[in-house]
Amino acid sequence: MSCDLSVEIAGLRFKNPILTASGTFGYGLEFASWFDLGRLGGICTKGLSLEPLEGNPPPRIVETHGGMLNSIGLQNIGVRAFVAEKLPKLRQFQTHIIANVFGSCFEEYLEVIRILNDAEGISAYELNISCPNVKAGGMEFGNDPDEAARLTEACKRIARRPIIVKLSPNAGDIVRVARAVEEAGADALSAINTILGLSVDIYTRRPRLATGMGGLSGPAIKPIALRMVYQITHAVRIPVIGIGGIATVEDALEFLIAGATAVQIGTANYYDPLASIKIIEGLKRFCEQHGITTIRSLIGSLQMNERLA
Amino acid sequence: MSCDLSVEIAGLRFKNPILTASGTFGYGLEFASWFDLGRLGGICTKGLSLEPLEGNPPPRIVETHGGMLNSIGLQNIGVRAFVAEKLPKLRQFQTHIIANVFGSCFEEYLEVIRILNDAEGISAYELNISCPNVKAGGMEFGNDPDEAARLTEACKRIARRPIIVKLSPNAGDIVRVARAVEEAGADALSAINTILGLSVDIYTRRPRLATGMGGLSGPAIKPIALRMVYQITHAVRIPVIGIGGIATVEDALEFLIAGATAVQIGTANYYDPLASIKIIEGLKRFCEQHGITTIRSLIGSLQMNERLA
Amino acid sequence: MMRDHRVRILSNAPETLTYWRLRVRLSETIAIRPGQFVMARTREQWEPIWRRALVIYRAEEHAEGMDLEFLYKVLGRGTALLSRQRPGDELEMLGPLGNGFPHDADPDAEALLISGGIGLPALYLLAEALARDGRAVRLFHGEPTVEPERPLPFLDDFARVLEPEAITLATEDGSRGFPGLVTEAVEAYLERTRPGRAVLYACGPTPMLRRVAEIAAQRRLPAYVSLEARMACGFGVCLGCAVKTQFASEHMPHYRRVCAEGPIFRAEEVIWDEL
Amino acid sequence: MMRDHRVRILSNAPETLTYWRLRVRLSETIAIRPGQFVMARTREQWEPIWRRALVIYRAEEHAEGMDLEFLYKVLGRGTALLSRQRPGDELEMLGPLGNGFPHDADPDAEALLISGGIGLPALYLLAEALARDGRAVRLFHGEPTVEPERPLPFLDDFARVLEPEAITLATEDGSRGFPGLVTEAVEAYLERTRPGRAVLYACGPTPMLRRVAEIAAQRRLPAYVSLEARMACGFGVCLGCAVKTQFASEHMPHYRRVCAEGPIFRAEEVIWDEL
Ligand SMILES: Cc1cc2nc3c(=O)[nH]c(=O)nc-3n(C[C@H](O)[C@H](O)[C@H](O)COP(=O)(O)OP(=O)(O)OC[C@H]3O[C@@H](n4cnc5c(N)ncnc54)[C@H](O)[C@@H]3O)c2cc1C
Ligand SMILES: Cc1cc2nc3c(=O)[nH]c(=O)nc-3n(C[C@H](O)[C@H](O)[C@H](O)COP(=O)(O)OP(=O)(O)OC[C@H]3O[C@@H](n4cnc5c(N)ncnc54)[C@H](O)[C@@H]3O)c2cc1C
Ligand SMILES: Cc1cc2nc3c(=O)[nH]c(=O)nc-3n(C[C@H](O)[C@H](O)[C@H](O)COP(=O)(O)O)c2cc1C
Ligand SMILES: Cc1cc2nc3c(=O)[nH]c(=O)nc-3n(C[C@H](O)[C@H](O)[C@H](O)COP(=O)(O)O)c2cc1C
Ligand code: FES
Ligand code: FES
Repeated sequence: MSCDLSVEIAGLRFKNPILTASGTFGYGLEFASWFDLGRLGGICTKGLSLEPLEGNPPPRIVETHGGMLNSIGLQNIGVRAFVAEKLPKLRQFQTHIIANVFGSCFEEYLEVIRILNDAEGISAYELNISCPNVKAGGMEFGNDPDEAARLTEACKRIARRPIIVKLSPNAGDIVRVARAVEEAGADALSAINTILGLSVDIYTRRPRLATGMGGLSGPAIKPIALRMVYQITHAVRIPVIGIGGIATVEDALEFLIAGATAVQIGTANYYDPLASIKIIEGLKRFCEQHGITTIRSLIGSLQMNERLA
Repeated sequence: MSCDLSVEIAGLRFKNPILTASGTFGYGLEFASWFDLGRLGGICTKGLSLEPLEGNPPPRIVETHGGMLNSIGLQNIGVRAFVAEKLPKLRQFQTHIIANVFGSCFEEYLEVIRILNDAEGISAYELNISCPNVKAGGMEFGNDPDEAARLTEACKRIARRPIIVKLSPNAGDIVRVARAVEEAGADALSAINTILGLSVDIYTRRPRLATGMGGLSGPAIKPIALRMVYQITHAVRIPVIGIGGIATVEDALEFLIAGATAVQIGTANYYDPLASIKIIEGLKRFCEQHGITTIRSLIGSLQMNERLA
Repeated sequence: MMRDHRVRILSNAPETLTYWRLRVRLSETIAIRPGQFVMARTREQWEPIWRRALVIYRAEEHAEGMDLEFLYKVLGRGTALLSRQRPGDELEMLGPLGNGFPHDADPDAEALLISGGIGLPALYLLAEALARDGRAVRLFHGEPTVEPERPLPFLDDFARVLEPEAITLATEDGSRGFPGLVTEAVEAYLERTRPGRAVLYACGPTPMLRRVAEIAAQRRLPAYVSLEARMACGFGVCLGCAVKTQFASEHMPHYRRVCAEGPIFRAEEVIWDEL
Repeated sequence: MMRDHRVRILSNAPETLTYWRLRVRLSETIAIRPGQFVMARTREQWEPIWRRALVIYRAEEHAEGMDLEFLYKVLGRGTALLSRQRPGDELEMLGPLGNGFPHDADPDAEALLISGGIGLPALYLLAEALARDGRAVRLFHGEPTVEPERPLPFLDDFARVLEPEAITLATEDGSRGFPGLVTEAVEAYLERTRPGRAVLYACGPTPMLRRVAEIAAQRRLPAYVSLEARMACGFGVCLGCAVKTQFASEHMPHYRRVCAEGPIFRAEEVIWDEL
């Protein structure tokens, strides 16, 4: 007996709950020589901005115990080049393409969405709200519930496709931001983006990244991400896509059980380009072994026993 | 040429900047058979409450990639038993004993400090403000700058010894709490305590800890802790003791360079009871190899180059 | 004395489909109580961060120091990593740790040693010590199944210190020896022989230990069980391995540490419903 | 084709005090351009999480597939872990990756191969290919020091494809061969012979590569350098390995990826002050 792995988010049916995370899967096509992209539940593109961005000076990455810090600086070819050069090939595959969108101000987010609105083959938009807001003095959109809500509302108003808001763990209170953007009309949430971190070269006495701090990702952050996803799913009604340190099928199952409707695979793609496919195969095997007929029966099935310390 | 490893915090001279972290070094005496405790810069005791606390039901700990979650529930023998039974032996060693203090309400913190005030052989108090405040409905003291400041002020008023406030990374904005408790009179800060996390048993669909969530510690959290320590040292004038995932001499040096005046070794003590001693020896070696005559010249020597993403 | 011993691997190989035998050399001799354990890790082990608990199965003194043997089952990351270590590689072993079995509990009583699966290694040094003291000793060992053509070599170790007929193998599927649970084999023996005095020593999965505790309580026999718990340190400081017991330790009304006050407890002390 | 090859270790041992040689077997044959690399990890490697880049030193086809050789230096966690793997163990190798050296750049020019330290393995397949094409090839290899009584066995590998007198060893402390930096040996050679046409191919520490770029610019010779960068993926998706160059790739005014557009760049494209 084979298990139904499909899930639904914002009216979209995903053939399985395994998506790839923005910035860790290129524009998708880079992986086309590894496996049929049509096997994935979905692909979140590299973050797209209005104009091409060349990103930060090197060094841009550093390895840490169980993870890595990055400060790529959102390098991307720009939304127009994406639509013109990448999308036509990408939409050949039988999977959902989710365009990850960001800007340095309100209007830029909207402009990117307007351009994407006219393009074929995109299923949803994922707003990366953990970007420095140039107009607000570099403060991240994602840190302030009101800002995040306003942005969501504005995007929602013009978007022809569902809006997934991607939450930052660096927000003072991620649950408040989640509630605020839900109220503002977000169709779904994804969490978490990277956690702000620092690594120091003790010989040069400089940060190991050219920009100083960077975003922590990888297995090291899994327990924190899982906690936040649990908290968020219990605070909102819209579906939540879990992200953070997922490297094995067990990791993915933890997020689904904790309440995520789907998950995204990030850093694991780097050290194992087949990670997402191995996890999909692992899900099938797990369901078969445990007599699970639909993966949806697992979602949010965690029996929490909260006793205070 | 040998290096002067000594540092000063709140008027106390520490022979070296390596302390052991509360809850990871028992009452200190457990390690006396491993090495001469007098070699340590200082020892932070297990958190002490007014009455003995029996702690949380098992399972209380779970391993994660590069770290562990714990929910010990602050089990301790109580401040009176500590003073009567542990302290007399502990104060024989030539090191600073820092009593880690907590309570479930304001008055309890004060009462513990009053009892410690009368005891001999303690150098300072470290306030663990990341405890559920029973009176405030279980909200952690440490999450709210005003609460944290009020607690600090009250303790400071009666304490006969310097007060180190230990900050929680789960606070909305750890830097705001740091500034608030500095203003309230804290003599020093220590950071960070564990980060709230979750781990799920996919077979039972229950949390792997009996209490649900727990605190993440170990090498996995180092980049986050280091970032916070850097941010805090740049926001306050009082000394900051760095904590979080320190396992090697390189880790300790990263914190000192980032601005910490001393560091505490936590989880590493579990898998290597000699970790703190190895780090002290490593510090000496590093200083000799690099012609550093005083460790103080390293503290805060990080040359940050912040460029925005 | 408890120390962090750097030991050299003499051999490390699978002995059956399930069990591996590890033999290491210490450069000194140490005093070991039966049932004590070490916390082991490989050299330069970064991941997993915790050491793993292994009970000392056998120990042999010689001119250069002491050889220790361990039996283990490859379960997860830690034991998988251990299984990839080769002769000549070094391990770090904190120990010996824990309280050990009280082998002089009742000198005139018959000693019934009861193990399930990987519980067995906790009982060899005890069997040896009791046999050396001239005590009547029996071993009951349970496995889910045993392939008929594959022997369990470690049972031969016991056969060298005990009478061969004092060893009972029970298999749940009846593939060898007593057909059924090991605790059923013990009950059958007690039913048949009705020993006036006997002490039960047990190590194995919790349901098995719980049943041993019930059998002991019904027949008013003393029983000692070796418990397991997740352990971060193994030497009493993390308080992670606490279990609820009837008696107090150090101002704690209930909780005791498996690594320090245990791993061996009197069966009637354990609050089984809270394990 | 790029794939995640599961390879079996044939040998893995230190060859000098500094350098290890690893030989592995692939069950198929793959096309390799000189200077291409693999991203390698051990089986069930949890820590460090990234694979490590290793250039393919030598390759040999045979009936069962292909044997690959690597030379490496034990620096940190990743290479230390690699050095603990034994014959029979498996590795996972993503590859071949990167652009490789353009060995047909200028068919009539003399090829000067220049390496510093662990830069050497990037040049063997190039030397072999150029020699096969009947090109004039010289190798200049620099080391800080070489113990007189210890040979560098891997130089013998080059001596089998090049004329022995075409190989110059330079040591900074003058312990063997040319006394001084390898780039000084190259300059001395160019000064002496003034070749009309020559192509420089270099791999080694950045200051050495930079000097090679200067030498090439002064004499208007083409030069190709193999750059290093921290790499999370090695196949172009993390954008972590970016370096600033004069020319653009895919809408990027400046940054190019060492793993994808590189690791080999024309020396004059590299903006050395921003490396
Ligand atoms: C005092 C003591 C002595 C022991 N002696 C031996 C011995 O001699 N030989 C032997 O093979 N094993 C022994 N064990 C058990 C052994 O320590 C565990 O099997 C081992 O830690 C598993 O590590 P792992 O990394 O392979 O598995 P993990 O990846 O850590 O876990 C695999 C599975 O086993 C469970 N598990 C892990 N550790 C324990 C534990 N300590 N108790 C219960 N469940 C656990 C996990 O929850 C998980 O489901 C002993 C345990 C204790 C407490
Ligand atoms: C395309 C390419 C091919 C390579 N081929 C070989 C080879 O054939 N043989 C070989 O020995 N090495 C080679 N290297 C370098 C090798 O990848 C690094 O030495 C290795 O990653 C170090 O890993 P580690 O875990 O031992 O050290 P780490 O613990 O990661 O680092 C040790 C020290 O080396 C520095 N370091 C680590 N990686 C790099 C790097 N990639 N570039 C510069 N500094 C680094 C770190 O900053 C640190 O100071 C190659 C690198 C690249 C980019
Ligand atoms: C190198 C790198 C680049 C990333 N770029 C983006 C991006 O452009 N947009 C975005 O929303 N998230 C980006 N992320 C965040 C990931 O999508 C993901 O949220 C995060 O890495 C946590 O998941 P992980 O631990 O599985 O990697 C990036 C992450 C990494 C490591
Ligand atoms: C099992 C355990 C128990 C702890 N108990 C206390 C405590 O009683 N009081 C306290 O202030 N911190 C306590 N801590 C937090 C540590 O002191 C330290 O702040 C934290 O573990 C981060 O450091 P590390 O990553 O080096 O372990 C405990 C940590 C652990 C792992
Ligand atoms: S394992 Fe740490 S106290 Fe027992
Ligand atoms: S290493 Fe990831 S893009 Fe080059």
